[in-house]
Amino acid sequence: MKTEKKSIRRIRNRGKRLDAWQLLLLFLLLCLTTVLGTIIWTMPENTSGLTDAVARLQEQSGVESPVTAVLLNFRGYDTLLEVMVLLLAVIGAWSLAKAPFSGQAADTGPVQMGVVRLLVPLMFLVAAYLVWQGSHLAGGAFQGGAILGAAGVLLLVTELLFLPAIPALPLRIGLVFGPLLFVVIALFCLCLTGHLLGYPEQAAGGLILLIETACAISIGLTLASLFAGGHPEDDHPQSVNPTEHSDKEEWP
Amino acid sequence: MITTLLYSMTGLLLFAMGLFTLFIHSHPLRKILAVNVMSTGVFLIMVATAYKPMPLGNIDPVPHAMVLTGIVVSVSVTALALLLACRVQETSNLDLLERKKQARIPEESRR
Amino acid sequence: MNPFQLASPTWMISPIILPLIAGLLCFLLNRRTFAIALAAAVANLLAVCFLTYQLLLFGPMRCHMGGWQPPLGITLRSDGPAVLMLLMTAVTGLAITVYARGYFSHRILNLRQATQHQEQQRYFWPLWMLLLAGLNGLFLSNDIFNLYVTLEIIAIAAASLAALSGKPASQLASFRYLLVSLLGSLTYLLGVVFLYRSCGILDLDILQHHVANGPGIRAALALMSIGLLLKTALVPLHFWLPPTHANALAPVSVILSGLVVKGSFYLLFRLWFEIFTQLITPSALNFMGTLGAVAILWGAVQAMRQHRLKLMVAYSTVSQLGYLFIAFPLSRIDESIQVWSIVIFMALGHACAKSALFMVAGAVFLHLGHDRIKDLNGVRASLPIPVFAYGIAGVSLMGLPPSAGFIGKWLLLTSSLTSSQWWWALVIITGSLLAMIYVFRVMSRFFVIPEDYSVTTSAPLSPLLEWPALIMALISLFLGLAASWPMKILATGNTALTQVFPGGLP
Amino acid sequence: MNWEQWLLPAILLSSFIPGIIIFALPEERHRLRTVLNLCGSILKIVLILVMDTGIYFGYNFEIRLSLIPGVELLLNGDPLSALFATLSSVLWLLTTVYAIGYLEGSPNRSHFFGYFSLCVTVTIGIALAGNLITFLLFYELLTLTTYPLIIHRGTEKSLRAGRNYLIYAFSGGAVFLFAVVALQTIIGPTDFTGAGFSPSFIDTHATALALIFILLIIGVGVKAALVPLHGWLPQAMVAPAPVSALLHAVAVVKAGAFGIIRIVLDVYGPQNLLLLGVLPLLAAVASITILYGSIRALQQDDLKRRLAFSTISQVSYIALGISLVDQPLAVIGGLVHLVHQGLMKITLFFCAGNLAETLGIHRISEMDGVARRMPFTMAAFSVGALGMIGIPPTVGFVSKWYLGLGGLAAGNWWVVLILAVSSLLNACYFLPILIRAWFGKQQGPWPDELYSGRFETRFMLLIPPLVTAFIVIAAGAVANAQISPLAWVRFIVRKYGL
Repeated sequence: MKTEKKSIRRIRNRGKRLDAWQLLLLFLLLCLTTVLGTIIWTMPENTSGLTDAVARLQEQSGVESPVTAVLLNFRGYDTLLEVMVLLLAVIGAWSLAKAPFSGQAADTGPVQMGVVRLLVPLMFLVAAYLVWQGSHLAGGAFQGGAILGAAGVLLLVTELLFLPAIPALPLRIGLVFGPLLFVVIALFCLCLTGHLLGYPEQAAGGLILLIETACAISIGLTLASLFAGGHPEDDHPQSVNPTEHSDKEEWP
Repeated sequence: MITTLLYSMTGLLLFAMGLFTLFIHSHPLRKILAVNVMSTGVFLIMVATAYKPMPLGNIDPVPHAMVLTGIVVSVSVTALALLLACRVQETSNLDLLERKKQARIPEESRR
Repeated sequence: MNPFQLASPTWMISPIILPLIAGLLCFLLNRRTFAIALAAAVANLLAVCFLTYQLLLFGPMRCHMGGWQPPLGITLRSDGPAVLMLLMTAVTGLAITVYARGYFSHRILNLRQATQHQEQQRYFWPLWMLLLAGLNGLFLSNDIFNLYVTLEIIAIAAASLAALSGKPASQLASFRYLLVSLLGSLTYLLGVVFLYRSCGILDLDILQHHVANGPGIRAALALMSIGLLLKTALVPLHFWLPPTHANALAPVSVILSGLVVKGSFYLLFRLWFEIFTQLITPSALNFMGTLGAVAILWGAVQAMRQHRLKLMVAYSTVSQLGYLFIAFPLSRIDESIQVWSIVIFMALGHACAKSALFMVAGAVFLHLGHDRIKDLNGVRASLPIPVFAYGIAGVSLMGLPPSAGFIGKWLLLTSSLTSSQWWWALVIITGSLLAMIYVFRVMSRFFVIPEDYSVTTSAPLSPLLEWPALIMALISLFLGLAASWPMKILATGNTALTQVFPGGLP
Repeated sequence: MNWEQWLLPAILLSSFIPGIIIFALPEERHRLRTVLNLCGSILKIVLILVMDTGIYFGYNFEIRLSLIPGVELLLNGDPLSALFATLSSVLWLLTTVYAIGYLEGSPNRSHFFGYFSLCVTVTIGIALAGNLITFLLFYELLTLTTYPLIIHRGTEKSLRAGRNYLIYAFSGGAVFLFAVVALQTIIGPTDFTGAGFSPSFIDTHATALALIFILLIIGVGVKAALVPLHGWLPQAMVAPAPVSALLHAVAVVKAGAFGIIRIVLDVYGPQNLLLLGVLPLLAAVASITILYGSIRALQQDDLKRRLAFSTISQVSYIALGISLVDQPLAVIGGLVHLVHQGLMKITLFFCAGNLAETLGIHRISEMDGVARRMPFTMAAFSVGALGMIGIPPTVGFVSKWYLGLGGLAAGNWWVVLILAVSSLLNACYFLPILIRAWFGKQQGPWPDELYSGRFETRFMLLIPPLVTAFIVIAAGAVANAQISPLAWVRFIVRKYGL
């Protein structure tokens, strides 16, 4: 009751003025920002960071773009874990709900269809180009994956492609493909050079491109699946002891 | 020099604004957006850090890589949080309660 | 260099890679997920045991990822505290894996909505395995940005796990938990940015020698600490913990309470007492200690007032975390071994005892269908083993000898009295007494024999639900008797120790 | 590894392992459980007698386990621990026999006997503890193992009693822990050596050491039921009779008293305490407790409650004797009362249990003429009661005699006065019971007659009180013999060089 009253008051006050606590908060945050700002202002700009170190080792990395070198070679382990973060988000999303699926046939206008027909292949092309370009300019798996994901979203929005209707197994294979390949290559390098993700120098470029391509596909799929918002229809385990009747009790 | 400072300050400001919104708003979507604004602020400061004035040479690629990683993480978390928020709205009728309250307020104010 | 020889530091990656691959496979494959997870948990335990052995033989090690030396590359480091935390995670992890199997099988066999429970089990395994990988990565990592990534892995996996039960309450709690974790991570990341701006270094070993007392670094430390405190749920920031831990499925509660909060605490402690040692002022230490003291008392009082067993256990976590922070002002910075030993014993003891408690709570819930404390009468007769486990774990929470909690409290009391800060000793003792009250409030219910008592006919619980709890409880009890082992591991390669105990270790 | 070292863990395990097995046994295997219980008890007595002999001939029993620097578990057999261990193990055998008879047919017996065995393990652990930390370990475990026994009946009333017991005991334990840590930070880790710490500490830390002494006594005083800390004991009477017998005669109360003895004789040492001047305080508390317990006992109508207050009063004789530490005779009186009080009180509780179990008698007002119905039980009861009053030749007389002599030797007339008043009060609250039982006329039927058989009650309930009553007289009559408790106490006092 008390909280209800409080929220009523808050709703009433919405857009009018802030109450005392909010003002206090605002004041504290302003203080914080000022302090941090002053610190940034006075901070000496004498460190060059890791620029020199990257520049020195650039040639051994197998790629020309310094960012890609850092991302996939020098700090490849970070990226490995980060790909896992993406996959985790999908697993988390799948664990929450089944993807909403209307079950009706798509009803798309001609303009929409045209746009999709034009755009999607183009997007695939751009994605491929971005991944390829990653080795010497800005670009790479994440950028490429993002474009692929966008293409997927476009397809989902137009209801041309029902992600939930796709059989779960190929989808899972696609999602896991990138991360798994990454791990496998990391372990392969371990056998070759004695370091996890320690690419042999001459093969580095090729391996990085391989990883990037695989990851781009998986990331694209990941983003699209996140947009779909749940697990596909048939992603449930093979039941140890099928208890169909109990479900029927629940939903008469 | 001034450019990086400008970026950094903007980033800081974004961070603070996000934090403020996160605290005062109760709606899940606003909260998620607030966190997103905050992370953008942090990334902005990070990118500003990468910029080095000419005598020191090139940009620093490490913060760039860090920002990329950060963005990916932020995307994943945002997606998950949005889905969770949807589920919360579906399973509990919080939204319904909120609407009822809003419907009640005009009545009260009329009296 | 051959990565497979005995002295190779490359072995360090196995506790990360093994659960990682298991997690991927669990997601990819639909059947035999339990077998994969169990194999990974066992392999993880073996790998950690091997790392311990390696540590005792060769001392602390560094593993450079990809062969790139710091400052550019990422380094993993195995030393005493890290290996002990890994051991804690591996043992608890194995118990959780076994328990979770029993838990899900029981629910699938005995309750309605079997499909829903099968679904929960299907996503539990990959999430749990990836969480395990993230935790192991956190304990081993020596790179301040890599630590951020591991924190995020833990946060996302933990939030998804917390929402797994599908109840509205748990989803709401999980949403809040996710936001709080995210806020914590972002604050931490802002700290990392400040640090990188002022030092240009991410590797902790190098940072340790480069830390100069400047405003930038101080701000960085403050930001990182706030972020980690938020994740560790120290008292004013603990609001998210009880609902999250209490509403999750029982195996998930075990994971969250026993392991996840320890991860961020470990990182915080490492930053304060190994990396930024010079910046730490006595007032900062006292501040943390005060918060810890408030946490102990507040958490215990709240635990006493709860009506549900799982909420009680969750608030007890809030209280027990306070002990970890009381260690802050009692640490004389020059004797890092002393501080580490306090924290490690408290953390190990709490991890084992708390997992046992949540496992018991889960078993009781499955047995009775509720966990209201006032209706727990007569459980002793039908669930003797879990009740026994509850009692033993309670002993450890109260810090009675010979549990690991006792060793931790003994060390805390000794250092508070030798440094003449007796007020902390009073808080510690009061905390134990309050713990006694909340533990026995439930315990006495178990012993009541209701008047219309008859042995209930509900299906007996699977041994997988009962024995892991008892084993964890016994470990927490007898860890105190074997206290010289963790001490030995902790001291390996720590030069400070030879000065503290010149006669050698017991 | 030599046998001396492993004897002590073997003594502990001889009841611990049966206890664990009993927990695992199903409820209906009562025969196997009985066999296990009795075998364990007898094996323990044999092992302890071996240890006693070894100690007498100068063997050294000791085993250590180092946990962390400064925390060491030490089991050590010295004459004092032998006294307590022998008492506990002998009485335990009798109580086990009694409990098997008492609980025949009642539910949850496997739990009861499991905790029962753990409890004896812990009590013997207290006896064998060789330093304060080990003592603390077993002292806290004692609380934990006795709690399920107290609330065994599972009623709301027993839960309340159990809760009070826990609060008292753990608060005491917490104070004790604090004091132990504080003491260790001053004098460092020390074993029970019989001499106490070096007097040089008194020059530097006199106040702190005196305060710590008070805290330590408070810590053990809770279990010894010294006066302001005695509240749990009368409430704990809701427990089954064997448990009450155990709490009062052997385990809990005695553990507290034994703790006082250890602290005075071993931790601080007589000389240091005389320097610190805190002993009069202990003597005062003990005297107050003696009088208070006796006066409260007078007012009780419930038989077990009267016995409980009598315990509060009688146990403080031990503290009183120890507080006159410069008088060897008084110390002898206090130490020997540890044994004698145990024997007498366990007899009384066995008899009270018999009355309740056979005829449903709980109140003294219901006892008119009961001696004609149960002559053997009441004979044993009379022996115990007369012993409490201090009539020769019972053991009670021996204790009071030595205490009085010690008081006189020190020139403390008030000690004799207190003994006299307390004996008078004892007579006041025991003699009416005896008169009612032997000379009163039965008024109406017994409240709840549960047993009618060949003997006056079940055989296993009858034997233990008769045995203990016999020992009460025998040990008093032959107090000067070679193997009486008194002779052993003299041996202890000689060893401490008093």
